[in-house]
Amino acid sequence: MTTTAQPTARKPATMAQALTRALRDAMAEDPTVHVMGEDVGTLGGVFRVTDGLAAEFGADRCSDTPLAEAGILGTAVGMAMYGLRPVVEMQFDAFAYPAFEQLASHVARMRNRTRGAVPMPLTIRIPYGGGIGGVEHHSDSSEAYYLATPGLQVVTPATVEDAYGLLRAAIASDDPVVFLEPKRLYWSRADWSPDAPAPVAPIGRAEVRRPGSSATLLTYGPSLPVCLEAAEAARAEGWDLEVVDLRSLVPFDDDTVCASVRRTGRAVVVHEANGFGGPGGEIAARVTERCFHHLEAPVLRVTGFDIPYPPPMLERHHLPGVDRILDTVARLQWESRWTEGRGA
Amino acid sequence: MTTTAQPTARKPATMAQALTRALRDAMAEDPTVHVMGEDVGTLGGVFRVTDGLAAEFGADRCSDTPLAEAGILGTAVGMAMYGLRPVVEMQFDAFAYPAFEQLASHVARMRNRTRGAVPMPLTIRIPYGGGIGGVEHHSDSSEAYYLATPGLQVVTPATVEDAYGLLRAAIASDDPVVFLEPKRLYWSRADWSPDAPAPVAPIGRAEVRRPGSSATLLTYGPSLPVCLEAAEAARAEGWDLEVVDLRSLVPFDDDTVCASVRRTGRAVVVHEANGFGGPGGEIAARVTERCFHHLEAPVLRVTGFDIPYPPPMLERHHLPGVDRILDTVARLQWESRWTEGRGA
Amino acid sequence: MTVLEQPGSPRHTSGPAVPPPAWRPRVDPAPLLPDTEPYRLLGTDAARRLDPGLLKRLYTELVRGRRYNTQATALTRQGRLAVYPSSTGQEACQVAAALALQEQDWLFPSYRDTLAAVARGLDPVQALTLLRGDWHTGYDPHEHRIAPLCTPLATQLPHAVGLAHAARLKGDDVVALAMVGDGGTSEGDFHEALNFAAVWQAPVVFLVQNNGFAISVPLDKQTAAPSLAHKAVGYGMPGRLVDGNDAPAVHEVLTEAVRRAREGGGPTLVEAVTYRLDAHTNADDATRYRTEAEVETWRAHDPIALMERELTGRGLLTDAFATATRDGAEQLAAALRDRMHTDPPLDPMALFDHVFIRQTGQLRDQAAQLRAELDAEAEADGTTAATPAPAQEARP
Amino acid sequence: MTVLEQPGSPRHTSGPAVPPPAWRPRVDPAPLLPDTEPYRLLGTDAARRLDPGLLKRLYTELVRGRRYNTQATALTRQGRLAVYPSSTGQEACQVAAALALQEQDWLFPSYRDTLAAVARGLDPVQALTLLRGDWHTGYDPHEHRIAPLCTPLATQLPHAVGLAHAARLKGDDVVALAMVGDGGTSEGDFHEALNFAAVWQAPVVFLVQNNGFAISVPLDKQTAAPSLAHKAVGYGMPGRLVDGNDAPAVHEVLTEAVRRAREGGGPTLVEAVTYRLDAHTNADDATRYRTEAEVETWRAHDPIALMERELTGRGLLTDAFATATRDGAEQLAAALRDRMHTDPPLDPMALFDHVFIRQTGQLRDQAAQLRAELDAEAEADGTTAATPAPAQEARP
Ligand SMILES: Cc1ncc(C[n+]2csc(CCOP(=O)(O)OP(=O)(O)O)c2C)c(N)n1
Ligand SMILES: Cc1ncc(C[n+]2csc(CCOP(=O)(O)OP(=O)(O)O)c2C)c(N)n1
Ligand SMILES: [Mg+2]
Ligand SMILES: [Mg+2]
Repeated sequence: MTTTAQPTARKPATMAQALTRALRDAMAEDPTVHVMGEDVGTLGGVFRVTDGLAAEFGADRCSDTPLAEAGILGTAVGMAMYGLRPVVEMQFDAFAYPAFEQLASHVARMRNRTRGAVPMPLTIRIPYGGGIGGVEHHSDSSEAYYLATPGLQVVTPATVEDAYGLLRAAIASDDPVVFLEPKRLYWSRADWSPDAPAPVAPIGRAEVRRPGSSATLLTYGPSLPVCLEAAEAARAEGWDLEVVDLRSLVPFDDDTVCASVRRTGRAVVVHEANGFGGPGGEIAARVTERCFHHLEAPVLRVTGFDIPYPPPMLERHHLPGVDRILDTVARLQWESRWTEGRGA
Repeated sequence: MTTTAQPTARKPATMAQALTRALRDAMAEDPTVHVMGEDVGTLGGVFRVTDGLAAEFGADRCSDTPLAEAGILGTAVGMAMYGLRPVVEMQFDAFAYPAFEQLASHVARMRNRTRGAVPMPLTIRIPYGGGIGGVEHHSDSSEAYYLATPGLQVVTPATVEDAYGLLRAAIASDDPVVFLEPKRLYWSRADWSPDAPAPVAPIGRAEVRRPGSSATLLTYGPSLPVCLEAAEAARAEGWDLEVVDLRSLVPFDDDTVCASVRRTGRAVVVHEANGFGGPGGEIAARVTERCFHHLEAPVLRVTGFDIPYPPPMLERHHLPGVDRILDTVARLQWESRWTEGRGA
Repeated sequence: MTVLEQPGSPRHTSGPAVPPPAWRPRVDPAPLLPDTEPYRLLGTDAARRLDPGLLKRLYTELVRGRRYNTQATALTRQGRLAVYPSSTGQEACQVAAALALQEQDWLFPSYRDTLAAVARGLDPVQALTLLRGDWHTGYDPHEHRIAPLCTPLATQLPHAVGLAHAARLKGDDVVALAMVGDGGTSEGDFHEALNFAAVWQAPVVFLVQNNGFAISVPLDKQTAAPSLAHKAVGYGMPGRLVDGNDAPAVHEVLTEAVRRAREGGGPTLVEAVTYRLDAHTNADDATRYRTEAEVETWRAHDPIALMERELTGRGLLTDAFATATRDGAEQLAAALRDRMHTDPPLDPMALFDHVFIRQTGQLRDQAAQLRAELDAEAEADGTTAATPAPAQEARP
Repeated sequence: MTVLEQPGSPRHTSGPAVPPPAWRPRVDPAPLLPDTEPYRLLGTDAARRLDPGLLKRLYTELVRGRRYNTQATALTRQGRLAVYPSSTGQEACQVAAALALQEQDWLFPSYRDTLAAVARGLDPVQALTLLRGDWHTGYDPHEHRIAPLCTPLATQLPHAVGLAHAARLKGDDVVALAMVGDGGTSEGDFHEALNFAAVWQAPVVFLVQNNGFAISVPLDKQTAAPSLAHKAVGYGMPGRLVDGNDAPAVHEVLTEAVRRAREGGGPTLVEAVTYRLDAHTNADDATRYRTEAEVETWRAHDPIALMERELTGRGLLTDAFATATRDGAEQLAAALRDRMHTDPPLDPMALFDHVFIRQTGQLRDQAAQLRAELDAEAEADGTTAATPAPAQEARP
């Protein structure tokens, strides 16, 4: 990749800062963008993602709402009906549940119900996932609920750059986007040039983060760094793992995913969400439907266990880690010694 | 099967009647069983499933609540904490959404949060699915949400006998059960002897409804009759289809399912719920994990499309029907002519 | 001496313990409280001063409304409508809600408020699309500023608040009127919507049609409040109680609330006490939960009868006017009957439009699958012409 | 003449239009309304008549409570607690809630109400399990009849209503007291819980600690109501407003509400006006949203200082009593410190217990997987002894 112009200076930025910048730029460009939620104004959000927005754009553009998630999302629906582009913050994953009816019965369906007359250009930001030592109800990976709701786009960044690009794309989208922010990557850093951010990442495209030839790890959000680490560690075992960052769960990028799996012939899906009924099932099933004859082994899954999210002191045992990923890769029938009936 | 005693007379009963009987028998046997919900008392429920219970057991045992689903489920949680066994009715699938936070954050986790000290012997009855000409929000297949929530058991009867047996088992369970009632089978009939009902069906067991050798249809609830019909029709094409009624989605009966698929070598999952992120993905993935080398073709899915539930006049195009099932069975690589990249 | 010497623990302070400012009520509750008797005009002296034009307008709409209700109910019997939640007995609320609004305002109806939408100008057939079942919302909500008829109870209320709030932020002169039933007031969304409206001082009017029942559940199993209008004070907005069968009274109370909202005075909660004379829907059996005697009491208080008494008393119900009114209502019914007696055009491929603004690849595949099935079906039927038009990409 | 001859349309009826019975308020709203000033005892004549024993008991608990709060906050700095939502400044509410209940009653605390649970008799370390992070609820709720500390706001309120209702159905003498914050009153669950309680006349008391903020959001962005207690009338229950820093006043109001509930009088909503002197939690930076001056105003109204003034005035704050109180509080703190300075025993295999009463096959497989991993880890560390005990089947 060459460019004649001098590249803008890149300096370390956190994912949280990139998200803030995305909100700021979107608000500056488009006066219909309104940020709303609990503590997003004066405080700047409990994760400080909306820091400075109320000061810069006023309390009407970035507003502290009463403490009621259905009310927040429900009023945002009305605001969107009137032509605004609300960006709603749900404070934590499990605290989006009170808004579930508004989400499933209105946000996801309004365009469809009205034959396109009432679009829902809404972005619903939800900090999600574990690994930050949160007490109960603060670490859910709730993406399965959103995947199963037609009419919602579901995206989640895993890099600083994507945090900016995907959030801009989400806000610009004329359809609702559930924007899942991996809490434990908020403070992850990367060199990034906020003044010349990368072109806005299109929703619906996965990205190969590490090319490899032995097997493909399919992952997203908080599990991407873990998978990259696992891929490094796997070299010692003689495996060259490809890592695909799905980024967009809906729409799903079958092309990128299947191209990779057809090439490597083996795949493992990795996510924090519980395994049973989680996104991994859908991903494994569709990859198998499309790539069956290229597969040397069944698509396996490394996921959170099928238990309520554990207390902080035990969460490391629940979360997919490097060892568990490597153990699973080892079960991909490298020597055709697969014993059936011992499923994941 | 032989028995020396004279069998009790069997006469036609509807699934709705079997459910009513199950509630009645449970209430008669156990004074801690309380039925509650919107219109369940005086009216007997909009589907008349609770008909007669208020008259027989009094308004305190079968009570009309205020119109608020979170309140219904939330108060039921408190009642369960005090040792009652509430059986809650949600009037329609989509009207359970307001109770989602209570369900996911409390009902599913209370035992776990309290290390077993506070069990939740709750049954949540939800009429679900389409095919009855209901207007929007009255025909959702919402099971994916419940599957993805650890701590909930999820069952759904497809026969009159199971309606009775599974509901008795659900009420008797010391853990919460989401009991999904296929609306369009409420009026299905079978010969059944209410005075000597079959032994209570254990939760967690699938049932082979039709043995066959060519391929396995994995299905549940409202799609069982459709699959049986498809299996009959398939005979003309030369296929002898096995039909497995899953009955219990959580816990999932891997043994019965895998035994069937290993025998036939081919499987199709059939359900009304939307395909993407629906139960079929989980089922296909776990079957593939466990039976990979027995599979002649990828496990395919016949499901509702990935769209909001259609208006009544168009719903027949959305629902899995016999033709769509047979078309899919035809794609199970009978002559190894499978072309990849053309997934379901 | 004091015992505490930990950091953060206070020493004695002298002087009186003055309650800090946040303790004081910021608003006087008295004017927010509703009267204990529903407000009425018909049959009172004040009614004598009502503009004859308004009375006749209201009456005409009531009669049309009743006729619409009976015709729609008849259509359910003829299989032309899947279901109809009749507002017979509640026409005064329906009509007053529509007439209290100006052109630029928005109406947020529930599933029972088809009539209000029609009285506001919506095409009577489009209003029934949902209940006929050929699509969900049958109209473009922006055309008459009528939100989709809403089925999940009370969920339309926060929408109304958000829309009104957005309009006010934009500086537009728009008021939103949202309708909900007595049962709907028990839902969390009712509470959250009213609270947001009051905190934002959004230009919204909430109209609760208390028709005594939520399907089979009577009001006293729904609430123990003195009245539903008493809920207003808990949000800091005025509550108004009105006889929901007294069309001029409902009209006056709503018009006043709409004016207040328009002038920046914030939201109002109006409870209109009325009665659903028909069953919940044609599918309901009301004899299971109420007596014919109770229904009769309310028939004696029918909104149309009340108006006729007033009009007659003031000599306004001339033969000519009565005939014209009846003929107008009959024409409405006849047109509805005619138009509803043809099958609506159905395009199964439309299922895949409008899920997203642009069809995803996945939906394109599924659309192709359905198209193939339809083609096969048509071929089997020998009706090659049945192939539907290609699914269109939604316009951006 | 009338124009309508359709079926169902009424003819003229004669006689006055009598409002049917359902129109009338069934309860008089007046006694449900709270006073506009918070109820106070300390510093008033009525306080002179208060039982010295009660005053000293309350004082002792307040001092212990403050000390518990400061100690727990210190533990967060030492890394012994993940997080602590302090109730410093709100001890009067915490203590009064605990003392207003009888043995057989139930307390439903929020995450901020650890202190109320401890004042009710819960082991101080068990009370902190959630916040230390070794498990969720650290105690058996049945032991002291204290529901789990609840984090999803307002969701504990319907639980309290259901439990109280169940107890009443069983004929048991049990009252439930549920605690919620000012912010929590905006949630739908607050509304639904209060409504169910009133309709069922359940023996519940709702205590809103209005501490002025929901994290950073001040009360005036949360509600426009005259007071939160004014919400009561909309449910048909009495609302009471009390100075939340006046321990005897809160105690009296709650005791009275508990008595009313116990005697079948139904639920009460109590708003206690107080202030959170500390930040939301140790992780919060309160300077972002409030001034030190505001905090100072409230320090002047500290619940402990108010009590000391009263006790001193009545000559009850003797040196002996003060010393004993301080020592008792210090002992509590020391014990807490000691016990919290050892790492709690952790059993990762416990993750699979208590998901269901009997482990499913699926969970057994997953437990086996984790066990293998732990064994491998232990082997790598050379600590073979680290193998956890086998996962136990939950007792039935
Ligand atoms: C969230 C939700 N729960 C349940 C229902 C089912 N339902 C439809 S109408 C109705 C009764 C509504 O009563 P009310 O609010 O008084 O309005 P009315 O029908 O009397 O106009 C119920 C329970 C629903 N539509 N939405
Ligand atoms: C349903 C839900 N939404 C959001 C949160 C996040 N949250 C935790 S505490 C809090 C503020 C609560 O304020 P208030 O009810 O006044 O209680 P206080 O903290 O002042 O005691 C918020 C927003 C939550 N716990 N639950
Ligand atoms: Mg009603
Ligand atoms: Mg507070």
